[in-house]
Amino acid sequence: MNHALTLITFIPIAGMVVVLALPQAMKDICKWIAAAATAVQLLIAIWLYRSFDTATTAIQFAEKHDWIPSYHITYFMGVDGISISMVLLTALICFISVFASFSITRAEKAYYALLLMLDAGMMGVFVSLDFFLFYIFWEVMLLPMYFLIGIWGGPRREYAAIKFFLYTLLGSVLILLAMLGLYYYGAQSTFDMTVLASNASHYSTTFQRIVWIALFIGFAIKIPAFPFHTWLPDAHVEAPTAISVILAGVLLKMGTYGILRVNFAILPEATHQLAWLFLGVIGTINIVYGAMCAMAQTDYKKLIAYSSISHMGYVMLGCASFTAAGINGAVLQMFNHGTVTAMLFILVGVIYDRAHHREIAGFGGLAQQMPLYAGMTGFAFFAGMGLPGMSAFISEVLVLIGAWQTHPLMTVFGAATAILTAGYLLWTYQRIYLGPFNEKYAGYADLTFREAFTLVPLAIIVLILGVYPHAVLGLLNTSLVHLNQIVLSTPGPAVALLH
Amino acid sequence: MGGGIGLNHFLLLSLIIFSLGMVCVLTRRNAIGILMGVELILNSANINYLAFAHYGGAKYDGQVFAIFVIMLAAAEAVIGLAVVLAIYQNFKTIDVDATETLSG
Amino acid sequence: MDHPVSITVARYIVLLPLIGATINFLAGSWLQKTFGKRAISFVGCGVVVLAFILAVRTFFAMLAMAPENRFLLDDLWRWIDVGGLNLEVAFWLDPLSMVMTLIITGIGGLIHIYSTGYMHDDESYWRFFGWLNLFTFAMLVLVLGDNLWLMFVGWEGVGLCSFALIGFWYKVLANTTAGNKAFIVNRVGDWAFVIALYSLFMALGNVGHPTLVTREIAKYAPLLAGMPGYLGMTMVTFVTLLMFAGATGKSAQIPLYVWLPDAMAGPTPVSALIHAATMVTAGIYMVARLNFLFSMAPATMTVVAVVGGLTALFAATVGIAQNDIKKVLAYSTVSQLGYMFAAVGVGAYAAGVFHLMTHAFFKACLFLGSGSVIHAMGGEQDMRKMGALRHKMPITFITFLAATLAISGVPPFAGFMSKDEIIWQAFAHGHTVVWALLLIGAAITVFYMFRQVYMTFFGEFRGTHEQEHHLHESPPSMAYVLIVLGALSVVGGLVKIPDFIATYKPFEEFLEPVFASGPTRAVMEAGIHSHSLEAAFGFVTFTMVVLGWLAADFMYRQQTVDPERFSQAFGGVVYEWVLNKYYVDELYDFAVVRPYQASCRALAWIDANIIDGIVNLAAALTVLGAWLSGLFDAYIVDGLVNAASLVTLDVGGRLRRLQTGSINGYLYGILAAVMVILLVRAMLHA
Amino acid sequence: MDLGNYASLAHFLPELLLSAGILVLIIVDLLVANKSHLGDLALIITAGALLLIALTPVTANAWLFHRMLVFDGFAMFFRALIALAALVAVWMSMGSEEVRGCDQGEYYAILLASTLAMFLMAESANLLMAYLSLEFVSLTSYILTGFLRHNRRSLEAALKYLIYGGVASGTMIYGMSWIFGISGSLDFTVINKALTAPGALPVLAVFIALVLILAGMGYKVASVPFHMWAPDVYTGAPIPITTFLAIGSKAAGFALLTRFFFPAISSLTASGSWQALKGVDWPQLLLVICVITMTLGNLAALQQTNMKRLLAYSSVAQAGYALMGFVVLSNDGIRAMLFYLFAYYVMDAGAFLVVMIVANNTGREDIGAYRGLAWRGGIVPAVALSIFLLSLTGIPLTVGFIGKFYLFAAVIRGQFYVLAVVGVINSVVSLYYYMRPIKTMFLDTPNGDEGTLAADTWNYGLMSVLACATIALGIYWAPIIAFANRSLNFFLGA
Repeated sequence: MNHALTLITFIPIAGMVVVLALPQAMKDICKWIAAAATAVQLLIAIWLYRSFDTATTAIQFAEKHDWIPSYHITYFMGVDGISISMVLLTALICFISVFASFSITRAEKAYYALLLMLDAGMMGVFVSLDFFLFYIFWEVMLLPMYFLIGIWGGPRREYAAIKFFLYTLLGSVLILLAMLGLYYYGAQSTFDMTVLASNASHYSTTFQRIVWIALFIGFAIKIPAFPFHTWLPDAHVEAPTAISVILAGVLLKMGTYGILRVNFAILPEATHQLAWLFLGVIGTINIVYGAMCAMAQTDYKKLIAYSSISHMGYVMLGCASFTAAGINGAVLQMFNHGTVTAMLFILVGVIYDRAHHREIAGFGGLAQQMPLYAGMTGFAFFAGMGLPGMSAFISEVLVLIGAWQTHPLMTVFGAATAILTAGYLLWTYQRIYLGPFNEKYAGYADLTFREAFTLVPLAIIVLILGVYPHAVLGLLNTSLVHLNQIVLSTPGPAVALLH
Repeated sequence: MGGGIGLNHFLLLSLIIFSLGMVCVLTRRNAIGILMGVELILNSANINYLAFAHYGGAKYDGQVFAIFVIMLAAAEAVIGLAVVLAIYQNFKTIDVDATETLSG
Repeated sequence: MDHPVSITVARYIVLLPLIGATINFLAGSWLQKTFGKRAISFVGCGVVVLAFILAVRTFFAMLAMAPENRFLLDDLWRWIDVGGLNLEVAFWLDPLSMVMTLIITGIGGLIHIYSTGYMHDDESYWRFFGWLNLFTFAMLVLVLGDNLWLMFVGWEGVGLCSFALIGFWYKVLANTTAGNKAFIVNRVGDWAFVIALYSLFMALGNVGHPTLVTREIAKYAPLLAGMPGYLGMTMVTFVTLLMFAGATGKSAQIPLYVWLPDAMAGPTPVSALIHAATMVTAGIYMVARLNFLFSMAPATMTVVAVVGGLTALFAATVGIAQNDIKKVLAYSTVSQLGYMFAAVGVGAYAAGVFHLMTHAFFKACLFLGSGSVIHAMGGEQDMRKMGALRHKMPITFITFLAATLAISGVPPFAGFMSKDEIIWQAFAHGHTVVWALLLIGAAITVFYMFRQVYMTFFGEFRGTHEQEHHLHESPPSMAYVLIVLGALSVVGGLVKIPDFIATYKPFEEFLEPVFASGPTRAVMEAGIHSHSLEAAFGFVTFTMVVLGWLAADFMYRQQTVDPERFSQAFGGVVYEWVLNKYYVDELYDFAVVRPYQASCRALAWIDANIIDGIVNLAAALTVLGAWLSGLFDAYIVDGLVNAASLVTLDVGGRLRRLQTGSINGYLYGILAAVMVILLVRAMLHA
Repeated sequence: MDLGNYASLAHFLPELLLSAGILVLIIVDLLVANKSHLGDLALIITAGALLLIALTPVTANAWLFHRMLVFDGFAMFFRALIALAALVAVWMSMGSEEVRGCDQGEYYAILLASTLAMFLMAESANLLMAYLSLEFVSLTSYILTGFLRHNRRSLEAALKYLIYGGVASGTMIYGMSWIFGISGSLDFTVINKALTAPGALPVLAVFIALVLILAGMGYKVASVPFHMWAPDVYTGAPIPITTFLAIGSKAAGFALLTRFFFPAISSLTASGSWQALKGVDWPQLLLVICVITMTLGNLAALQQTNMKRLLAYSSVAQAGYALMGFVVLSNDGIRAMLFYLFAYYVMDAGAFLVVMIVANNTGREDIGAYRGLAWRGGIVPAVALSIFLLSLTGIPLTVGFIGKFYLFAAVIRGQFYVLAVVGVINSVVSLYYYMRPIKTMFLDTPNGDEGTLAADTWNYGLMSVLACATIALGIYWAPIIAFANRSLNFFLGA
């Protein structure tokens, strides 16, 4: 099965074609087709996971074909420890999000077609090792996102959609220029990331820094890193539930993935010199800033959105630590945040579907009416707080334990945010689920089977990775340690680190 | 060239005519007037060609060019007048600024 | 200690409660509906009792071993293995954790049984037992975890359960607020604690042994001696100080004790189990567990001792003025924890753990007693509405009295054995100040405890008629538990007699191997060893106890002295302060909570209006540019035309147009462009 | 080799076919009563020309008609491109409601004449020929623009176009006269020799001459500041003609511009980059024009509400992008420009076609006519238009992206970093107005007064072809780039 990656990337496209081919009369089954496509994708992902060799840093399941030889553009796919976990996450989240979409009733065909296209785009980004291919997938994904937010979104959907599109396009054009720079001024003209990485030393320091920053901005917008984060709350608030799930669950990870895949691997020297500022400091700002903004939100979903910003900060901080623990923690955090935040957004969607508003102040005592829902939310909230025994705990601890060795001060803030996080999550929980029951919501149904079906698998994963993180760490460790070594082998920053 | 007439005099003349043509084109409100301005410009060019052809060592290129210019000028005028006529038939004016339904 | 005996029993002890919790959470409501609350009680209590039985068997097995071999390890699976951080999910059973396990499962089991009676009328009975089981599990993980991260799992796990059980009656907002407070304040402590772990891990890494496994830390800790840390302290001092800071959160010491009194919002069995007997002692356990580390940091030790002593006295004083029967016990708990910290602080680890155990006995007894009182009073907690209950509920009275005597340190009750030891050790190790604090504290303790006894059980009944009519002795499930605990409060201390009476200290000897590290030995050996002196100080302590009792007796039993006279002293100001717990909560609210919330709101505003504004500004600028380019065409280009065409035409609305229709306009445009180009060119070459 | 008149004819077949076709059209127009099939005839002729071009071997480069025209790869490229443009224009004309009312015979005859003229423009190797062909194109364009004889907008557009063009070409030949005077010849190669020859060059005179010439050629490619006719003419002319002007005329303009500014007055160095005349810094001038063109075009487009006008401004901006390939003075750049012109042909033709379809059905060209198009039976044109607009923006998986990709590649390689940044910023800005119609079609819900769309196989067929091409060439474009590469040879032989 040496076309596994092509398959896993284009299965959704196949699904999309089928969905589009369906006559309008049979539009009810397109959700099932989408489900089937993502299910197959998930199965392949699991197969990849099982047959992935964790001992080597080499590219696995590689596929390479000429595409545009005159310009050294190839169709090059492959995974290593960094991407395999993301492939798994993408497949999982997309599968879940299809079921989270069942409440969509308007223009289903278009919806599921776009959803599958989005799926393919994201998967493609994680498996492609040719920079050009990577860029194509990177951009292709913007379009379905635009429509999914713009057509099925909330009242201010048009604003949110175009904001997302413009913002991310601005980022990606910078990536495009950086890519061309790497192509022309490298040791050899190529888009093959592995080759580019092996020729890293060829670039001059100044060049590296300029390109690094261009790339960073491009990726930072996706993360989203302060101060490029303002598109996220809008996008989340307007997007339909399933799209928020994908957005927070997978899309944000592409930013940090890109930083590891491109900035770290191809420009190690610049990384070594700039990371403390761009990843460390900004990451720390993300952590604290996100948490504090979340505290002040009155919209349930916006609050969760800001918590995402805060949690992604840990990923950046972990990357900046240049320690095995920190960088492993960072990628693990990418995975864990994916699952946890997916739960959170699904849970927000549950109540929004019933109450059609998200004003935290408007709720109260829901636990009496919807105990199961309240319980599940409690679980997700504590997972979000990084409660020991749950997945996020491991990753945050690894990030901080690693970061402490290089950036103690930042770590102090990062660790302190655990308090703030507990603060806003518990307060929110209290205001929505506890206290006297708001009779307005009498008669609301508890979690439906479908909703439970979307949540329970994620919950189980959260628990398993809490007690057996090795399930994912095992994949990452080899590749990440290797990458970290490469970066550390370059001359470090001239600036004194913030000790 | 001593006191006699030389290339530069022709060039100067053509420059003057060119400028006159430009001015005419820019100030006239009337389509015919503007077309006349264009004619001036073309002829200033013609003077150049002839002068260069005469003083430069080149063959008859310049003269040929000039003849073609004259011819094309006529063709252009024809079309121009046709259009002007059509406009006049339609809206009874040839003041170009009056013909302003465009630019939305 | 380097070659622990491998066992498998620990996992069962730990997992049994987890199984109980799982059953209760997943199937609890169904079980309760179909088989009634019995099923829940059966599962809930069964697992803990079973765990206790296993623990006891293990205990005797351990006794059978040679003291130096009493280190058992139950290794389950590799947990984390990244960047030198190799952690197992493994349980470490040594004398110290053995003692804790016995307390947790034993006292815990009793309280579970008690709860079957106390919570009998609650509709979410299953949820209660689910959380109680889960707590037991978490607590066991805390004490048995063989590495500090696993310990931290339990550490926060018990925090979670505490949060959930404090807010168990979540329909009342205040309860949930108390729960949040507990969790968040604990998180503050945890913040310090995790940073301590980070630094410790890094420090050990720097000496070539990156590890957080307790026994390995014990092995390599000496290498850290003299290593510089942060903020001008040595590494060990830094680490231990932060760890203690963590402990102040979990074990309710100054300055983080504020959550514990509020935690009384939870059901009484919870207060007994979590907020008296077990969870709050985690801090002391942690210090004792890491004694080899603390002993290396005299500075930290002093801090621990002083904070302990201060808390002991401070909380006791607050206890005086409380009228809520549980609040008094809460502050007394804080105070008693202070004693324990003082003990470990001065280096008397064994004494600290010993008091931990006895305290578990009598404080559990006291809480459950008060629970039974509240039960009888129909939820009434204000002592001013009680009185003369001793006739109506004799068992409760007797047991409560026994426990009171114990906590007061009346020989030969359990409390005497441990507390007297602590006070003496404080002096013996030269911490005179601490000694003084503890001594006064002891007197006050007696006072507020007897005040409570008298207000509750003596005098005449001050409640309403239906309350009086409703008064009754608690059901057997509760009564028996009280009896057992009462008995323990009486005899529980006999495992260590003060040296000046007899050298009989099996408890201390049992713990000996845990405190075997060089520095610890040194710290423990230090100080005076004079039985006569100890006896003398014992007498001093006892007189203080008697004084405290007399004061209470005069004021609240004989009522020959009116407490008002004291409360009105200094114009009642002092009383006001004490009554309002020195306004510490208000201070925190004013100094921390409000500013934080305000700054959050400010930040959110900035984010929505300024940061996002910048983005929109960029967009706005683009549009402005478009508009300007419009102006260029409309005014510059077209403007000239109009200047020329004023004579002939109305200039009309053409100014507004982006793209004028004027031909001349275009031509002017070209001309202008050409001119500009030529000018630029000229400049370039000038 | 330097062919005489008869020998030249062998390389002149497409043009001959067109000329014959024009005559045939006129004659048939006179003879037959039913004019409805003249369109088919024109289509056949254009297709034939295209076929001939395809069949012509590009092996032998040659001077035709005593060095009046040149036959080389570069000319071939534009012949093909222009023929394709003509094909689309004819096809659209046959499906256009506007054109149906006109005199078919004349219309198609002039359309083909215009095509022929554009061929000559792309091939001219001589200032005289350049002027003649350019004027030829202009004259035919004027007529076509004003072809809707009773439509006021159309006539006004024609008049403006004509006067503007007259002035522009006048200015141009005045400039040419100076070049002629300085170099003493009209022949590009001779001019080249003369100007690059050692010895003092009247720098300022040459520069002024070039600026004046630029006015004439710049107006054909509609680059700022010679763009101002475009919006009105694009709006006024019948849509097929607008399309033809946008893709054909612009292409021809670029052909002439390139041929004059590169082979004629610059010299190719071994490294594949071009060396401009010493001291005559027209590259900087063009750089400025390029930046202003794309920026102004985009900014102006931001405010448009009429689709034709929006596309007109977008075409100005697109010309700016294409100029990026021009100003880097390298074969890379020219190759990128060629590719981009081709890409632009596909996507812009498509966009105008959809505009025409909507106009046919609703009689409206304002953006309001597109509200909720996707939800009122117009899903196919809506999707197609989205594809074309996204391609114009330069979103991947469209040919437009590849075009931009090559342009930016050339710019980066030429180390024009600022230009590159300006370029990408511009494409981000352009996204905003290209997305507006898309937004209107999908995100807005119809009011109900917009009317519905009836599918007609003729237009939908072409639309689908173009849409598919846009995507397909965005995924696999090797043939096109290969073609552009092959076309990258200018015949400079003696």
